[in-house]
Amino acid sequence: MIPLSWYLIFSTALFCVGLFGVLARKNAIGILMGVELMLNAVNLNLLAFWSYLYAAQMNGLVFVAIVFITASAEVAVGLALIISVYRCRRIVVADEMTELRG
Amino acid sequence: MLNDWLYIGIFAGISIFLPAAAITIAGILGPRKPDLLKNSIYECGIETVGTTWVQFKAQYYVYTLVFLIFDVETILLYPWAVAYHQMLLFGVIEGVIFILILLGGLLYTWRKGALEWV
Amino acid sequence: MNFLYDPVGFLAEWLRGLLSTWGIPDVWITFMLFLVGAGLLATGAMVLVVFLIWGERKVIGRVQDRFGPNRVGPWGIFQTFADLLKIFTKEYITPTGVDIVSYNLAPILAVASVLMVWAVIPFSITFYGTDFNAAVLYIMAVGSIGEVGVVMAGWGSNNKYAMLAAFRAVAQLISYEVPMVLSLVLPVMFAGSMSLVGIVQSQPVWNIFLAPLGAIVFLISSIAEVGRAPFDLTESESELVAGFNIEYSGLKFGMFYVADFLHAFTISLLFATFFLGGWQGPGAAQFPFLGFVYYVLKTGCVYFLTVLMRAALPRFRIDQMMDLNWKFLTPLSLVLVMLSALVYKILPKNMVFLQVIVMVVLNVLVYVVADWLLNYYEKRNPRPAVVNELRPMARFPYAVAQSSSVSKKAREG
Amino acid sequence: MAVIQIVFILVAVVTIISAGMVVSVRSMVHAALWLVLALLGVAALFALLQVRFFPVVQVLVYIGAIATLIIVAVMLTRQVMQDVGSQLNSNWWLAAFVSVTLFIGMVWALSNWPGMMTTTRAVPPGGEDIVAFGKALTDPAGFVIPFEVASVLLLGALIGAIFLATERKEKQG
Repeated sequence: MIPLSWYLIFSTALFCVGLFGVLARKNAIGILMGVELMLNAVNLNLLAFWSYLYAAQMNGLVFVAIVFITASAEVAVGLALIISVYRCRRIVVADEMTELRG
Repeated sequence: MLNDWLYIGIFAGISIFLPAAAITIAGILGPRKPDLLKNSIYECGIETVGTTWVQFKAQYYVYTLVFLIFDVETILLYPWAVAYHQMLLFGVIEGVIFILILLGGLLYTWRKGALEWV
Repeated sequence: MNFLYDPVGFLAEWLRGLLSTWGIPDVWITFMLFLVGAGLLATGAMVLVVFLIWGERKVIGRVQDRFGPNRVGPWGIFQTFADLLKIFTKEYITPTGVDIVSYNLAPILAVASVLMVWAVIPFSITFYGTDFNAAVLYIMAVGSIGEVGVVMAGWGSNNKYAMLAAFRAVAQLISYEVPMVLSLVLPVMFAGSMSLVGIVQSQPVWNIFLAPLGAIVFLISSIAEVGRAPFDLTESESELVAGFNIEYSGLKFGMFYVADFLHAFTISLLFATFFLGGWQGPGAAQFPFLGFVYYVLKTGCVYFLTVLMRAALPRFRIDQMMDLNWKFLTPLSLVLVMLSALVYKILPKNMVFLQVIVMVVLNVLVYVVADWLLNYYEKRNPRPAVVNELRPMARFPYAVAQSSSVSKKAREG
Repeated sequence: MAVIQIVFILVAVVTIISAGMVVSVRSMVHAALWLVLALLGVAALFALLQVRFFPVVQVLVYIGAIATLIIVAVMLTRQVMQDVGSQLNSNWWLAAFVSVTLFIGMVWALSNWPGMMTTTRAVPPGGEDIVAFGKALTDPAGFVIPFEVASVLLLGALIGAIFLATERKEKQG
């Protein structure tokens, strides 16, 4: 059988890959993709803990469902922001979005 | 144990294999004589102009957005529907409120004029 | 004798016994049985398409007052085999600048996404791939892989028209997924289960009597998912050259064609499962084979209906299609789910007749109110009327000359 | 080594590689398609946890809706980004350093935890109980508040995103 540690190490790796994407990508949509990878890693972690240790309770499942919903809300609003900025300024590169710089 | 996932995995493998095999066999049977003119892009009989990446309307984005919201709602709506028979009237009313809030979102989008194709 | 009652279960048991006498461990026997079963089912589905194409051409031919294929074999039944032979020996023309992986993966995904639905469909009481307890959502999920296939086809072809058509197709597919998901909440709710086996078993009374409007919404939106007439905007020759598959040739195009026909039959299967009671019928529980016959008959009727709709109805315009979805079907199915859930909960559990009558009345009421609302808003904001006179381009100079000559003739006559 | 372990390792390797392609490939459309593969891999790993509902939902929501939304957004904003030059900013080595350090640190922290090598599953063989999940969602002593708040969250996201995404013609004079 698969030990819990495999799932944990895998989701850590996926989280770190996503983190690299968030930190290193220039394109704002690329950054959002990195966030999606991180959220997936978190979800996998939650579901693994639920499945191995706490399957009698429903907390884990509800948490996973809420993470799904939050992720989709985040993507919807985030992409809408990017498109809105793109429409005004014609840029999608996060480094160049400097309107609010003091 | 994982029997149904095993079956679905096997079925997925076969349903990818069948069309792939058919396409490969046809590729072996058919002739292969490419030339420059034959391989050019077909666009109604005129030469292609510019890149393929023409700008799209934002309307596509809006439809996808509304779809995303209604698709995500299935995560909570389907478990609610499955548990329907074991639920008191209170639970059913909870689900109805859930749907009403989403209906409100749809009506807002409608009033905002975001559902018009033009 | 056992064989006649239940051929599939009998053969599976026989094969399992045979393999276990050879000393193969149980896990591998299961694996091999699954492999054989899935292989036979998927191949059967692909072979079925050959006959579907023939049947559809025959029916549409009759509708249009022709014979349809009638030369090759009796009633032209081997016509599709001849076509198959031809398409297998065609050349693949790969245009320059395509994205090789996306371009070649797209037709495979198109077929696979439809074929995978067959894994969970119960054909009779013992004859089903697997009893998967999230099957309804599985069907929707598999459909969404098809959307990715469409995007890959459009984007990989390096062609503006393919790209535009792919995005219109995606807009159509995702839009109609919403009322489809919502109308499927109703059978799931009545059955208290998401597995198709459970949904069929819960239907001594067919769901279509409990949710007629839901059934209609499901039928319309699933026809739109397939993308046949009247929703064939994805491959409208007159608007988008040919659709997202314009740059495909030979059997790669053929695979999109196969996927189209198979999808149309699959939605008929699903409609029969969700709303017409699947294999349920008199005596079906005792004789599984009889259940299979019932199921095929029901599916055939639904498929015949979709073919007739294809033959009879003109194509929607894209804005009309989107309006139909977002401004009619989606709110309607949301309201329907709410009201059905409330009313069905209040009704007494064991009085089936009362339940059916009340639910039918409820559905009719919902439809009448929706129709009244439509007419009301139609009257309040009348759509811009089509101008009755000839438009300038059509009038000058040909039409002017003609109309004046006609009027002259009329005066002379 | 059991067959299921080999399957896990294969799926995990494919997922990590495609996740790596998502964050490093130059063309954004390719990145989105790699994202689809990575999400599919995560769905397969969900399936190996003996659950039924969530792998399907993962495919339905993430691939069917979120990935499609991302692809549409990429297409909408594509004209300026012709995907030339490096798609990583100048501090990418710092980002790589942070990620690798975090990975090593987290694995080290996890390895000290005694529950790491649990192999027994608490989940029943038939998968999660969707009926119990649904009942818990509407149970007043359970998760009614998250259930309703989720719909309000979706409503808020819809309103906000529609407000941002629709063109305001009166302001573009």
